[in-house]
Amino acid sequence: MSALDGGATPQQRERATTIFEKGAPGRRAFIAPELDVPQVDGLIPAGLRRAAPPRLPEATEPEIVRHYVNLSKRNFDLDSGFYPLGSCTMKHNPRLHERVAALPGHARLHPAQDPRRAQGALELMYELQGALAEIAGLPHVSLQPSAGSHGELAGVLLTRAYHADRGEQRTKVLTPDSAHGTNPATVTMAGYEVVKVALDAAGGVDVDDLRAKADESVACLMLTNPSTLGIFDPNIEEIAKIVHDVGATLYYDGANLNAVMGYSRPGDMGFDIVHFNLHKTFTQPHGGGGPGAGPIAVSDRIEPYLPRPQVVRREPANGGPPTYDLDEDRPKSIGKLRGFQGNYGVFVRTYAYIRSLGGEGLKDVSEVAVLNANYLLARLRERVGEHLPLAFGERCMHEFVLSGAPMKKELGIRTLDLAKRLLDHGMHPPTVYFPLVVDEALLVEPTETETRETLDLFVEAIAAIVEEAAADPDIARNAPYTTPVRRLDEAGAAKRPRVRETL
Amino acid sequence: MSALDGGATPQQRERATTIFEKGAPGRRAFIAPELDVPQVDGLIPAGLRRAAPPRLPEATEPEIVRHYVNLSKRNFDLDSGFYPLGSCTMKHNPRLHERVAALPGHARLHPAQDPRRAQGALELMYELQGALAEIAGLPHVSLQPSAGSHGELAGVLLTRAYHADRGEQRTKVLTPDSAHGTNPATVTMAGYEVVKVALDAAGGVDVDDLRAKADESVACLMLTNPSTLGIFDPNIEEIAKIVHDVGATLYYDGANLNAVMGYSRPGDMGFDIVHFNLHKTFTQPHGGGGPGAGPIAVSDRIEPYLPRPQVVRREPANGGPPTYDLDEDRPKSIGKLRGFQGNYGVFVRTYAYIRSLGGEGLKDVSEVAVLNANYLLARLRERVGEHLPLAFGERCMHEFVLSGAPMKKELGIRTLDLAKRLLDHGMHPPTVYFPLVVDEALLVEPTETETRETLDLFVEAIAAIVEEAAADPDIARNAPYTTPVRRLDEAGAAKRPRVRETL
Amino acid sequence: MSGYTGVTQEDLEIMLGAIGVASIDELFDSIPAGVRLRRPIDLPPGLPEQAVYAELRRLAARNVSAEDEITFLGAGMYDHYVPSIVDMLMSRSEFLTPYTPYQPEISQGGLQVMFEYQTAISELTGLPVSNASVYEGPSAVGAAAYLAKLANRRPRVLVSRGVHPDSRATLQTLAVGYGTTVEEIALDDGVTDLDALREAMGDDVSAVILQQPNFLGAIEDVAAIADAAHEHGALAICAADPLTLGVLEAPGNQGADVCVGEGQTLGNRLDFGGPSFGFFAATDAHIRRMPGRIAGETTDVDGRRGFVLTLQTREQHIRREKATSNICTSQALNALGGVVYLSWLGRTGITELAELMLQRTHYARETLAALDGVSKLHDRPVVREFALRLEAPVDKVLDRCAAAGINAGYRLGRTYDEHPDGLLVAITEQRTRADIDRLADVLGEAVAAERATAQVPA
Amino acid sequence: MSGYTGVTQEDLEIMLGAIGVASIDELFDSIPAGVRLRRPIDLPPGLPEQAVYAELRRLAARNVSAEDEITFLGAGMYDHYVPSIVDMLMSRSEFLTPYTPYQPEISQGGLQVMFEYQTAISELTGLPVSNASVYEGPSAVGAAAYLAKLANRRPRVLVSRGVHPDSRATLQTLAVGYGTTVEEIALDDGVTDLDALREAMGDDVSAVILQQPNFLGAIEDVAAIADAAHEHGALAICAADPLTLGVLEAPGNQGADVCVGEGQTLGNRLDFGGPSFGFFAATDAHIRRMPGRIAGETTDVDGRRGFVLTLQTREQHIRREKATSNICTSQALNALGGVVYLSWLGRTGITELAELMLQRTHYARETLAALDGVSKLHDRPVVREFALRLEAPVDKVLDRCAAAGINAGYRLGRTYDEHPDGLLVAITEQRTRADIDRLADVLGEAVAAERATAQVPA
Ligand SMILES: Cc1ncc(COP(=O)(O)O)c(C=O)c1O
Ligand SMILES: Cc1ncc(COP(=O)(O)O)c(C=O)c1O
Repeated sequence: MSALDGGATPQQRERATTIFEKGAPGRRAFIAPELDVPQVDGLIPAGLRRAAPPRLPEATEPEIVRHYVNLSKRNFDLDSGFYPLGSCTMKHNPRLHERVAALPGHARLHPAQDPRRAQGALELMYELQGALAEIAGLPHVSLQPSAGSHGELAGVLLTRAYHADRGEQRTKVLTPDSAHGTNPATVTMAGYEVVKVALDAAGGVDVDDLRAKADESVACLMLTNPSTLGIFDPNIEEIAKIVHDVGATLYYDGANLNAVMGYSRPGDMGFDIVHFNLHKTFTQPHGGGGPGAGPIAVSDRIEPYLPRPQVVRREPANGGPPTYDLDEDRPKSIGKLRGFQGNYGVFVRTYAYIRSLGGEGLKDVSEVAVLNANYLLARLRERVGEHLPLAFGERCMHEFVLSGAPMKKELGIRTLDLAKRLLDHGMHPPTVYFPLVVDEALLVEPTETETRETLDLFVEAIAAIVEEAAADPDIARNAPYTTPVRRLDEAGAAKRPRVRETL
Repeated sequence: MSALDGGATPQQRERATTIFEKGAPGRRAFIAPELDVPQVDGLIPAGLRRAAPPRLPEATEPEIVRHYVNLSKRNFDLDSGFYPLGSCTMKHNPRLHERVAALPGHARLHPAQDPRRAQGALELMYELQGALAEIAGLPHVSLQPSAGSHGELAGVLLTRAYHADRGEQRTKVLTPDSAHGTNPATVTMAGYEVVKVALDAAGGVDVDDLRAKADESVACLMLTNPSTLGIFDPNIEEIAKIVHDVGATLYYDGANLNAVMGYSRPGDMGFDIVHFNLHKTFTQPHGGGGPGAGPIAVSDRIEPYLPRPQVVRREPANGGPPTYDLDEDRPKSIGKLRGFQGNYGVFVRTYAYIRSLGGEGLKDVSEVAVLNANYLLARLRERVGEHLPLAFGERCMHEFVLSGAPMKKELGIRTLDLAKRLLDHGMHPPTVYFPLVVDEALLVEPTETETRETLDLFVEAIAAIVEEAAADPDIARNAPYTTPVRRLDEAGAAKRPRVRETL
Repeated sequence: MSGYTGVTQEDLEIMLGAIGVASIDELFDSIPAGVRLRRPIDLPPGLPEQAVYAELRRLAARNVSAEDEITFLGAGMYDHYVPSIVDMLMSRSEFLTPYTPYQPEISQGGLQVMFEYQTAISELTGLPVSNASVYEGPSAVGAAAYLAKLANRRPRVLVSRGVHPDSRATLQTLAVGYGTTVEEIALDDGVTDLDALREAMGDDVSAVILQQPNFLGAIEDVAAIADAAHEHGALAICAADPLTLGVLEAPGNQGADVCVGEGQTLGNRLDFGGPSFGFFAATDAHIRRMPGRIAGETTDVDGRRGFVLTLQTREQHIRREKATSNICTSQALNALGGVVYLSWLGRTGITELAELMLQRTHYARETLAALDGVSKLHDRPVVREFALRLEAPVDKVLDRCAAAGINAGYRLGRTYDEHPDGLLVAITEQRTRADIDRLADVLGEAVAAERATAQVPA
Repeated sequence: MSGYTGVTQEDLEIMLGAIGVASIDELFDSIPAGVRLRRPIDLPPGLPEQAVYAELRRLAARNVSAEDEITFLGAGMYDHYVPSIVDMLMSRSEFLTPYTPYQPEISQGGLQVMFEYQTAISELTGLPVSNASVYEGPSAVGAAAYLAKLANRRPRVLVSRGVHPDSRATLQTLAVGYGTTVEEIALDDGVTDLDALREAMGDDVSAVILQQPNFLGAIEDVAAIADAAHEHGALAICAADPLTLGVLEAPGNQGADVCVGEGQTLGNRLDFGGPSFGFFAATDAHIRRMPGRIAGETTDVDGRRGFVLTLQTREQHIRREKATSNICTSQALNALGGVVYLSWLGRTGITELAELMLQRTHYARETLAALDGVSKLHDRPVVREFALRLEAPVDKVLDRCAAAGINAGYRLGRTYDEHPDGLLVAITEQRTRADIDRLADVLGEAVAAERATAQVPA
């Protein structure tokens, strides 16, 4: 006899109870400021006044704190261990960024403050626009979009406005099979038809297929480069030419920018529109699913359509210091994508990161990201290459895709099982079953902030699981064992959705 | 087969490695500011210059963060669960206090700043002195001591100065058997002889024994009231009289002040000197062993000897707003107990707490602390009273002492075993083997910030352990099982001390 | 090597050796020569942490924040007090740093937070289904109209002119994409003109969108508008300020099919506009059309209660071009702040807070409208914000107030051409009666001074 | 019921019922009538969180902090940059809220931090044994002399006048208690007068205490002083600024038996003087005489590495009146800040940082001493702080500098009667050359202005 309840870990023994089940009627944390004006009744007409209060929790501050602190302990996080979630760029989140973002001059600045009294914020945004333009190799930037997918939507709407302005009504947007789901979903929301472009044997865009599909009905090609396979498309120049020759725009999904900073710029590759994921490349913490920000950089021909307002810098006639302003007067603009000026708090963090690293530091980021990925790949191929082969090619950029198909066939465990078993090793699994073009895919992105020792530990863990599966596949098939809960019934959850607590 | 390694929990599987074992030569987190002045060699004479650098860790920021975040997870804490550690007043730590203490106007204020430019800090200290004086019922306060024991030392040195000023050379200080270890230790450091006073059958001071020992050689009686047994001494008035009649001072160890706020004040009980534990009653977070602060309040006759500087308030002649200053000109002062003005950051938190609660709120604190303790006591007596009887009396103040002696005798498990088994229930055990006057003592202090539900869970856990021990005492004897490490070899550690990492 | 990367010389040799290349550069060989960057990135050199801190402090000091003045600015975001426990919990590594919970077994914390958040939003809005957050308020309006489009494929949406100008602009931008025409319904003395709405209604209307309280601070009759929509089979979409729902009837109880809004008021900072979060709630009928993540309750193989992302077949990563939305990363951390804030406020507290705003808003409105040269822009009941009309140039009056340390509010002329003389004044629990009285003094003086100036012949 | 307590009416009834009393008041029956407080506590009523925040902001705004001026104040505490990871780790609940680790099985985090901290302090000081912290610097000096007393029972300690005035004062206060006489050894051109020391030495001297660098900024010859002490069998106690040990030889390597000091410079805030921590290290011979907690390595029943509080038989809770110290609560959290800071600085970084201070200090000293009316108070080598002599009233000069946004330093006359014209100027990595040049301008002008004023006949 050891634990209290068979083999369950201490965490597993606790039944999950929500904050709505805690506390007791009448308990509270909030103490209201006193009513310091005369009380007047009937200010809200009867029918509009709330009849019954929302049944929010009733708990003391200590109860609330303990509840959420204990909940937090049921999360794995980047500060606790390796998180090689492909396509997500789980790099270290410097706490300097949280500190500077919390300065009241940033954190308590009202978005509708008179621009003359928000000069610091506007200067920051202007400088950030410039830095992102330089990194993208494209001259104009809008910081407004709230995430990558929002940047994509901005990009496709810009494409639409660009064509419309030229009197053209195009109907299709091309994406390769390896594209992230947000690409095709965006295309639909922007009112275009998605047309898939095939991949060639090396995992790049099939140039012949592209040529066949590229015609005057095509508005845009959306591409990630390096792709979600971790491969830099060697034909990028030709691809750009084909797309531009039919008058379409070339859109760069910047989720993988971490691979190429200082080596190549989307603008130089021929892209017209780029989005950045500030929560990936520029280390805005992911927050368990946001916030992020998805600024876009565009070429001259797209510039007139950028969302409003734009942050502009004005040099006063008398030669004094420059001033910054919000320019709403953009007649060809697609308009607004959201309220106010964007996720400024994220811009503060990104700006701090870029100032910390400088140009050289950003290049170091990509160098080490690619070095780490290739080292991890080499070590894995050496140890488990037979069961988990690289899907395409020989090397990779900042991430790589292994196929679990041989493992499934030979050892009887799926990529999912491998991932679940990794949880027992205290590591976050790589992205699984994406990209779709690889059977039993395992997309691994170590990022530059991990040390060689950590990569080696990951290799050992994967090797141990593969070895263990050879002896007894059921171990992985039933994993995990040590997590707060074990495998969950997702199908059941979707069938009879319970999406809120019953009170 | 479930976990990776038998029944070990995931945390137990990790070997503890120190930060000195992490990283690699050449790694770093710190980036030095550039040298912006001309480099001059030989500024330090050869023999005085360090020959070999200290072998500090060499690790990146992500490595350091991950190391300490993971270490933190090997700690139990107040935000995670019940912590009824008697005599320690483990009450909720409001994060408002951390927020206000971090305001740069407080946190980056230099202690040697000209008092004219530290008016906010001095006003706060002055107001806090006043509030503590009101709570203690003694007119004069020095905030300087750094913790309870430091306050005790201040108090005994004040006693010495007081007697010396009257030309008396007293040699003894009385303390009851139930006193905290810091009391006698302080007495020795302050150059007095410790004389123990016996307890009476009810756990209070044995008045006859006190009378017998109280003579002109006695400098002081140090007392905690309510005592560490959680009992308010009903004879306190008589005790005070006996002590004062022989010209000695009466010292109040304020560790248990949480029991009586709004009900009784040490000054009104006849005490001359009181220390506060701001990290107990006033919720400065304990920090795993500090920081704290141990201000003292004293009567008029002790005032001349208070440490310097004192914070004073001056009303300008012209009737303008008052100003605050540091008064170093205190000719009879015992001097200084530490650098500068004390643990100001702790004062900020305490002041915030007192302003949050007000007088009524402080009384509520004591009421609920005492209510919770008595409820917990009643429930425990009902469930396990036979095995874990209350050591003295029928009821308690804010804490109570159970004796594990019957449990040891009847069930074969010691208080220590009970405590260790509680760890498997996810709760911090009460204080054990203190006070010394109770055999197999278990000192339980729930505090006012716990809810009835939590107290009930504790009762269930204790009852479960007792029941389990009746069936199989070895379970508790070998507990804990689910903690990051299990019982540790303390004797071995003391025999061959390894107090630093070997590099 | 920076402070964030740690490849030592020894590491480098071992790693290159394992890979089988001679240099890091070689790993980039696949990048064609023609698209290579042949110069360093042109950005200032990197800085030590203390210098970056100093730079960001310099910039912060060039802003006048709500810490520096007494502000009555609102217009969609409000200077509420953010309780310390919100900051503390949002900054815990375990909440701050993980990705979207793709591995539920090690993400129960975040998933349960979503579930609790959904419950709280559902309670507030009076609608049974909430997602786990969208970007923010205005884009949530655009997303709601897209849901309506998916629901009924009709080509028109009608939007009240009382809806936030940014929401209307965003709706317009997005609607161009998904091919919906947006038409505006005018206001009548501060609230949506019901007659105009009924006039414009038809069976081709996909949805009617209103805001509660509306941009001019007025309380809308949600039920009447919802009825008008439903009569023609259109959806009623209500954008709401969640804090006001402490005293205003829940939109869901008044017939709204969808309720969305800006979550900033729920424990999120101003942050010059973001990040905050948008909430999105709807009736059961729309559960499979919702955008974004939804957490659902389930059990694990041992029967333990647990939570997962559910109904994922709506989402882009599964359904791709057939998804109900393209949203991926949303605002999980900010929504955590929201539910912690709502727990802190609690069942009684939210009413107390809203009631306090209501009373102070009434006091402020009456006090200011009594000033010479100041009058109410409309007479409708208000909760936390109200519109005034000034008999003096609003921008100049605002400048005068700013010089006295008061931000008197939002100049309505910025977004409402028909109200060049309008001023929108917002109240929170942080603006005391003393603050309001001070505003009255300063505003009264400023208006008087401007009127005096105007009377001087040019 | 406050926001921190939660006894509902139902709770109260159940609880009183279980106890068997009719009211809470009854629980206080044991308090005799004569000592009861018969009126409410006379304090202002409680306030909501936002109001308490506002009040503490008001007070903060009445202080001129290092965030508000360019400060060259030092004199024992220094305006170093506190890296963000220190704050982040110190504010984690798991480090912030536990008590002293009495239950090692659930306190391995804190215990290992102590062990690592001890290792770092041991490395810095060159002494094998460190405790887990004492209160702060000056009281650590007093504690060190007590250790010497326990070691050799001799009645006298000699303390250099270069030791911090607060340390000397604290030593004096405490020594009265444990019965040691304290004698001061004068300085000679800025450093401890070795001849005077040798003169004062005798076999009744328990310890010699010096500070490195000393209060006037000068580097002491620790080895020579230690030799003088050891010649008579006395202990050599060195108080040191730990950051300077990046370039100065470790006291332990120069013969110090005990090295103590103020830890604030290691990642702790100024906090108007505390809380920070004191460090305390010694030779092996003294391990069982150390004050305070010491973490030691051991193993658990399964053979796993673990840590415990060790050598507890030194301590008050075990040995009571025979303890080597009365200290109980010390400064664990601040010491955590210290070891995180030292890990962040790292092996190379500490030297780089100290070297930067050394160079800038030299530059500042030469620049300022070249001003009219300003000269060096001594010529000794310095590391991070130096003393000047002004030919103008120091307090007035400081006021003029303050008006220009510069805190020029510490007026030596506050604690050294013999230096009424002295100014102590401190440098950290946060004071750039530009700051120093600005100080030179402002100080030069201030001195000139004061001299001009003085020349005007009264
Ligand atoms: C390749 C790729 N594109 C686009 C996205 C969408 O970005 P976001 O989540 O910021 O909307 C992602 C994010 O996972 C991605 O990996
Ligand atoms: C009764 C009592 N007295 C004195 C002390 C000493 O206080 P400190 O730890 O603050 O020095 C304690 C702390 O545990 C205590 O419980």
